[in-house]
Amino acid sequence: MAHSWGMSVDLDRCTGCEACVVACHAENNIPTAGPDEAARGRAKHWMRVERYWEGEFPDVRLKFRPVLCQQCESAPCEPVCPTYASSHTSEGLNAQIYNRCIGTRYCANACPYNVRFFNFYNPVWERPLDLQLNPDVSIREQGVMEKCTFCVQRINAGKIDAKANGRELQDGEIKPACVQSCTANALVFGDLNDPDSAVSRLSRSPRGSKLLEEMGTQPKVTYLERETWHKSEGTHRG
Amino acid sequence: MDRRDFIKASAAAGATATLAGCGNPENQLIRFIPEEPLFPGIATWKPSICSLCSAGCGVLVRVMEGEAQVIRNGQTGILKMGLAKKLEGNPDHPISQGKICARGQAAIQVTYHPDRIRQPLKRSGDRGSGQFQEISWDQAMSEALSRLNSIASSEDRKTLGFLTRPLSGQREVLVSQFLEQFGAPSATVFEVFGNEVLREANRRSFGYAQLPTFDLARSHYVLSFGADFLGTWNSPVAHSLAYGEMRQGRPGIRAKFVQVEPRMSQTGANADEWIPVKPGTEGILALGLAHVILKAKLRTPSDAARAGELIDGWNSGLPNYTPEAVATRTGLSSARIEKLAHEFAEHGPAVAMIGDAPLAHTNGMSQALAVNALNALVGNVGKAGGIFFTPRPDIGGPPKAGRHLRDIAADVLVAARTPVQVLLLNDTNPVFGSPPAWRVAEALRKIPYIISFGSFLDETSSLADLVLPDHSFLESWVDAVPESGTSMSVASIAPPVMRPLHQTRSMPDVLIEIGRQLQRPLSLPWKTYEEMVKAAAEVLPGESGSWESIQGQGGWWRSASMLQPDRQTARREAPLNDAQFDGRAEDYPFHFLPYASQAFLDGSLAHLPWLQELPDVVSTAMWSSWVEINPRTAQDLGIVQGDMIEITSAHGTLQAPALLSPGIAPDVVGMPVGQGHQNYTRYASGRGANPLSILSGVTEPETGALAWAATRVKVAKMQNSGEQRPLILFAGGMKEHEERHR
Amino acid sequence: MRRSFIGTHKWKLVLFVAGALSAILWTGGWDSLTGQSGKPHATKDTFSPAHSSIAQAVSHFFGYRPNAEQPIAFPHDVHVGEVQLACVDCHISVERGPVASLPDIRTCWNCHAAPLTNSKEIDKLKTYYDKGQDVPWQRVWGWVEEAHVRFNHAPHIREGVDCVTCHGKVEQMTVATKTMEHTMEFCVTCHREKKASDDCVTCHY
Amino acid sequence: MADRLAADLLRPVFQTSRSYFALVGLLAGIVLCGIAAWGYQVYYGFGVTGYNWPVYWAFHETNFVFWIGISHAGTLISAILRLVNATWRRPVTRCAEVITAFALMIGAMFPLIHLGRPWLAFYLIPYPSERGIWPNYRSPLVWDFFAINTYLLSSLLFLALPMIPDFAMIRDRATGWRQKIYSWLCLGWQGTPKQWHRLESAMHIMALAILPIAVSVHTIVSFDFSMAVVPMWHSTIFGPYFVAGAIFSGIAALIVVMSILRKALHLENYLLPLHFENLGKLLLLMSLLWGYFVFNERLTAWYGNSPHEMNVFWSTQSGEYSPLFWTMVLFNFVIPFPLLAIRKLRSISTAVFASCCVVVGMWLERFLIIVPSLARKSTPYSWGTYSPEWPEIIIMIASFATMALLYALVSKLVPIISIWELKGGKQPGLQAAASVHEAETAGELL
Repeated sequence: MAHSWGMSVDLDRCTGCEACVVACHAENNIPTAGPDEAARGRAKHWMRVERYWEGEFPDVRLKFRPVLCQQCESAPCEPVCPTYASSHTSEGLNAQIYNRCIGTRYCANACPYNVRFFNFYNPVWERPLDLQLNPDVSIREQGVMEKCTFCVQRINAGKIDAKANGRELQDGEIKPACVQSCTANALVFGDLNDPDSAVSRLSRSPRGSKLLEEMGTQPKVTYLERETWHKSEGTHRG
Repeated sequence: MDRRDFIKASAAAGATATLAGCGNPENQLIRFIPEEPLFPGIATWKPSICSLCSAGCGVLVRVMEGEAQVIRNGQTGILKMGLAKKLEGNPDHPISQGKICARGQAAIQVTYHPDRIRQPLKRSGDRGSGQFQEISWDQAMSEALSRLNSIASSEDRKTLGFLTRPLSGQREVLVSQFLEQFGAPSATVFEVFGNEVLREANRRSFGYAQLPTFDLARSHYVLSFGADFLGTWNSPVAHSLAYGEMRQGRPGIRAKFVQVEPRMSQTGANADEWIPVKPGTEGILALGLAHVILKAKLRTPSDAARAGELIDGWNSGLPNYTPEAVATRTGLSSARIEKLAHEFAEHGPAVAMIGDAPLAHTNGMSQALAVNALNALVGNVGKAGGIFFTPRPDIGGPPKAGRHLRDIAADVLVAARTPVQVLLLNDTNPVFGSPPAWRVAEALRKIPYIISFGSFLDETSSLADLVLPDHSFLESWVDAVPESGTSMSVASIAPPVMRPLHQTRSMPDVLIEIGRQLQRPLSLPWKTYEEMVKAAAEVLPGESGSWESIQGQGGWWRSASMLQPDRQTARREAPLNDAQFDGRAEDYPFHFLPYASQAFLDGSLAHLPWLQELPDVVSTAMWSSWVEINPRTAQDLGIVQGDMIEITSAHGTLQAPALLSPGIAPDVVGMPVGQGHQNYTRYASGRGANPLSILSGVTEPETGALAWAATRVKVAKMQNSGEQRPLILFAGGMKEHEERHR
Repeated sequence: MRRSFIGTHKWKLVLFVAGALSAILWTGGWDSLTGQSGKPHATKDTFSPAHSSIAQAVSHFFGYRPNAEQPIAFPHDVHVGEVQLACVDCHISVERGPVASLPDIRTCWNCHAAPLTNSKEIDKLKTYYDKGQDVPWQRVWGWVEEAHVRFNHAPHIREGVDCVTCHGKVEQMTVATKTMEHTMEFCVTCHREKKASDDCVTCHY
Repeated sequence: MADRLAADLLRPVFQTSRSYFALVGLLAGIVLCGIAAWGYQVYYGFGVTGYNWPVYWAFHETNFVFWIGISHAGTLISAILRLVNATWRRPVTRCAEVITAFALMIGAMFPLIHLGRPWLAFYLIPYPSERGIWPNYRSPLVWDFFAINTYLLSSLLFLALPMIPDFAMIRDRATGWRQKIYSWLCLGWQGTPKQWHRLESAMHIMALAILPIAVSVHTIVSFDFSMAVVPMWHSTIFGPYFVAGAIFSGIAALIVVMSILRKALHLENYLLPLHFENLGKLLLLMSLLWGYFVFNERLTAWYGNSPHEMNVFWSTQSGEYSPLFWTMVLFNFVIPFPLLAIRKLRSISTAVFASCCVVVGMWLERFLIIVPSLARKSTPYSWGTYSPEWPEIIIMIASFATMALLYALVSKLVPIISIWELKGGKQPGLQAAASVHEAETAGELL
């Protein structure tokens, strides 16, 4: 049975430590824009931790929300691409095919989550920083759109490995860099077509909701809302 | 074996793949014969230990074959070698349990940093001119030896100084033995955000001079006084793991987490209840809670045992800490104090922790003792869901504390012939990190000869006369004995994961080498640091000959019995006095709160581009420093987001852009430490401002730790905005649902 | 009169256009024009996948890579044909990972330490070895960066795809040469025949 | 009479002043700068422009929509006027149709200019490749590709057909290389009744065919935006809204161009106040229509009060884009309306002034449709802003220069006013036919 890769983000666990952000940079050869370009809105973060303030001092709250490509089942970015550079895979990923991309940036406009990033320049690494580059991920050149891939290189490697050893993929065997690094285990990745997988169970949680669900994009990332503590419920809730 | 097998075997020892494309300049360079067996395209995972902070997280390093430009016997060429590609947590390691923080993820850039010192340097210009010339290791070693031999007489030997970052494991042992045998005073440790106060407080309250470990995963109520334990304090990764479990790990049980601090930290943002109190009154609140608990007879004074006896008026129920009294001093409502106290006592197991700013006041010690007493009162010390102390394997004696940096500097400056003739400097940056009042830079300039082991030229090591660059931790033998973060007894040990990229040598090896080559050689029993670590590992309990397995899994660990606090009675202590602040409130109306930045800690990581471009999770700022200020205060001062403002204390002034943040008290201005380096690689130099540069030299009297939260300042909008330092924010909006526009 | 005006000026105009365009394309003359020194890429001690020249960009656009010129005329026919070595004996990681790997000089030296035959190619090998250097083999196969192909040898071999299928009859070659073009059609046809996935991300990521 | 007419209108074709060369040289220089700026953008990457995350569309796309809009000047107007057989149209039609052709060519350049990798633009063309991949026909950009090409082709035909008799006229007057060229251009036009009949019917068919094409093109351009779920883009009104705006800006452009030609080529006797007044009335109508659409769009958005849309709405009404927005309202409605509505104020100069305002205002309108929506999308964390850098500014200036340049060049090739039409329907043709017949009979006599 085909896989359908999905993720759940437990906002009650997330501490906003941003390990996922740096892990993503390390895994996916995301170049550093530098101060000047960052100031001009060219910093790239496939994974970002959004923060939103609520209320005013002293009754103020701060909410964190890790946002990455939601790998929508009906993705606004896909139909608008004139060259199929942004297309749906048989395993439900929103693939971004760099070599097919001509840089209309239409997909980024259509994406309500603003998780697509454009290569304004050819990326640069000051030697010997380039020795860290991950050979399993290609380097995106100028004029190409890029975004979170759910670490497709790890998915492919995992499948190849499982097949080589003649076994089925285990739940939790494949971990994108962000999930692997998440210090509070807030991120869980897995196969939504497997009803018993951890991610499937979490996605069915009553706390679960999708980002901008009303837009009908059918994201495959589920956000589990942060809970509030009630004295009444004490330490033992039903 | 027949010829085919022979070929297979040997070919395995030398596979390569040409990753270089056409027209690539490397193709012109000569290629060296690889020095290790390699399988291109196939990743191997090797254990190591993250050395960016003292938490000592075990990591796994993804190593793959790659082509590096190296120098071999004076010739530049391309060498195929195993290169570290990514760091991940070591799943077997008791502290990291497969995770590492953002800083740990970026630690790999230390090794590949373009501005790393690639071979020994000798000062060619004046002190601080930053002019050095590259020299060979032989030359460098003879330089160092001649200097050390020149102070060989028994009297002079006392004039060898050793200034270092906090060391752990065998490095600590080696340094102290080296100095002891040389006849020099023991090493001086400098760290901006040190925890000496808490260690000392824990020694008095519980008998252990080490940081506490918190069993958050099993706790039902967590009350934190200022400790940014999820971000930068103590052992963040271990805390985060436990925090996740505390929130959602137990079906039907979700602990409450309350954070007490005047400026909302990353940790505070996660609290169910965030309580801003006046700076320096956290301990008073703690005793206020204790008062309510005792008054309501939820516990008896004796429950707190020794920790309680240390507190003045404890057995008489802390009469001076009635909710009303505490309310006026902390700025909270007495009702809220009552409620908090009852929750804390009734929803056990509950744990209170104190860290960061509350310890960095003049009354830091008594504040820590107060929180310790509160913990003891609810009886969570050494219990599940409470606090306990990590048992440490006995390899290497307890560290001997050296003299205080401030005192050394003072002596150097007054004495005609300085008491420090030669200073060994190991990877610490007091010129950046110490308050101007200590006059450290001035003193260092007066020291005749400074040898630095640093990998980068920073404000301090650029004053050195000789630089003997250290390996990065990925290139050297690493070991650590974590102080906290786990209930197990841990000795992390790991071999190098890759060959050195540059002409560097690991500091311990250099020390051993020097020790052997001195005119009066030291009797250090090892030829290399590897031997020393191995020897230490031998004495670890457990099946002997496990050296391979130790190297394989990255260390030694076994579950040990929790350390119980010793219950012998202690002498009474002075009452909890109010925090003293530098600068009169009339002249300097604001409390100045520097804090360890999530990306750079004390600034030692400001040279890593990934961390520079990491949007601070609260402010979303990249590549910049900022001053957090309450919107109402800003309005009164006519300041809007991004304005350059001037922060002035009695000891100096700095300029930085303003960041309006609802999460900070109106009478407090906060500023992250880390930026403002004059000279620290291309990525950090001349960027932003350094809050430490305007701090007063006030210290916590009993430990001499820097009271970095005890400075008052005034704030003014800059009229002639001279040097504009842009505030680079990643985020646009502040709130998810903007209020209706006019 | 008017016509002569055109006659004398139109070529200047044409030359001006041509000159301006070539200036844009070939030179870094922008830096002087715009005063912005140090353009974002191609500064000396940085790594960037950018092309080193327009010419290279153009050749890559057409998927052209210059044929490899090997420092030593390695005779595959002898080693595979006569000595009966298997490909994997030297290209050791082909069965285990993505890259087939080129052998380094230590592999050669296992046999050639002893002078098996006397040829000047083997002498070249010896000189490299004596200088403590590796042989700078050049890569024959592979795709241009812009193709963004992440090919993995191992699974293909496990599926019983013979080396010859993609690399031609190496045992009849001396120095390995590109005998077929690895176009997308080439790959996709086989994938479809073998019912292998033809998702784009199977190879492009 | 006919001779004076021909002489006046053909003067520009045969006489060229030095100042003309100066003008062409200047314009060509500006165009080159534009090409250079684009080359710079291609060579160093889009980073040299002001584009950023999340505002990935800005100036180039604005110019694209703007020029496609301008292109609705000619064809549509002249087609309508032809069909209703409004006689006053005759001096106007050609310069209108010329605008269409050139505006389209310029507009069609911008989709290429705005690409991150323009050298791969051929992926948009459906051709069988070994990859077995075709363009994505679900993408509005591909619809654009076809729509614009169709429109360009048809309006070029529509422009070229009525030129044939005039080419022939020039052929008859010209000598040397010009004669060769024009005798080729006029496709052997003899002015036989048959040819006249074919030309007329062809023009009639084209006029009918081009109307739906013109409407569809700008509707499809509007789809580039309305198809995407972006606040204030995703609107059903965009189709007609864009078409109306297009005709609006088109007429304005036409008036401006006519006034320039009138002065430059001394056509005071042909482009009469009447024409400006009639076109002015049309402009007034469109101005009202445009105002109506804007009112509709804004009101529904505001009344609907969807939080996502309100963020964009307020950023234009009272936020950082409000100055531009109110300037647009001023230029597109507040100024043109009285100038064109009040009879006392009507004059050539006022009509021209109003038109200039409208051209600027309509450009702003395109910008305000595109940029604020992208800068204020659904997650406030990712809000941004945009300000142009010099490359896109220069490219924009160059696009206007291109228009002027092409116009200057074409005015050398053909009379910018259709002579035979001005002579009034078929008479000249009949005369021609008659003369031919006489010649034949004469031949028999000899």
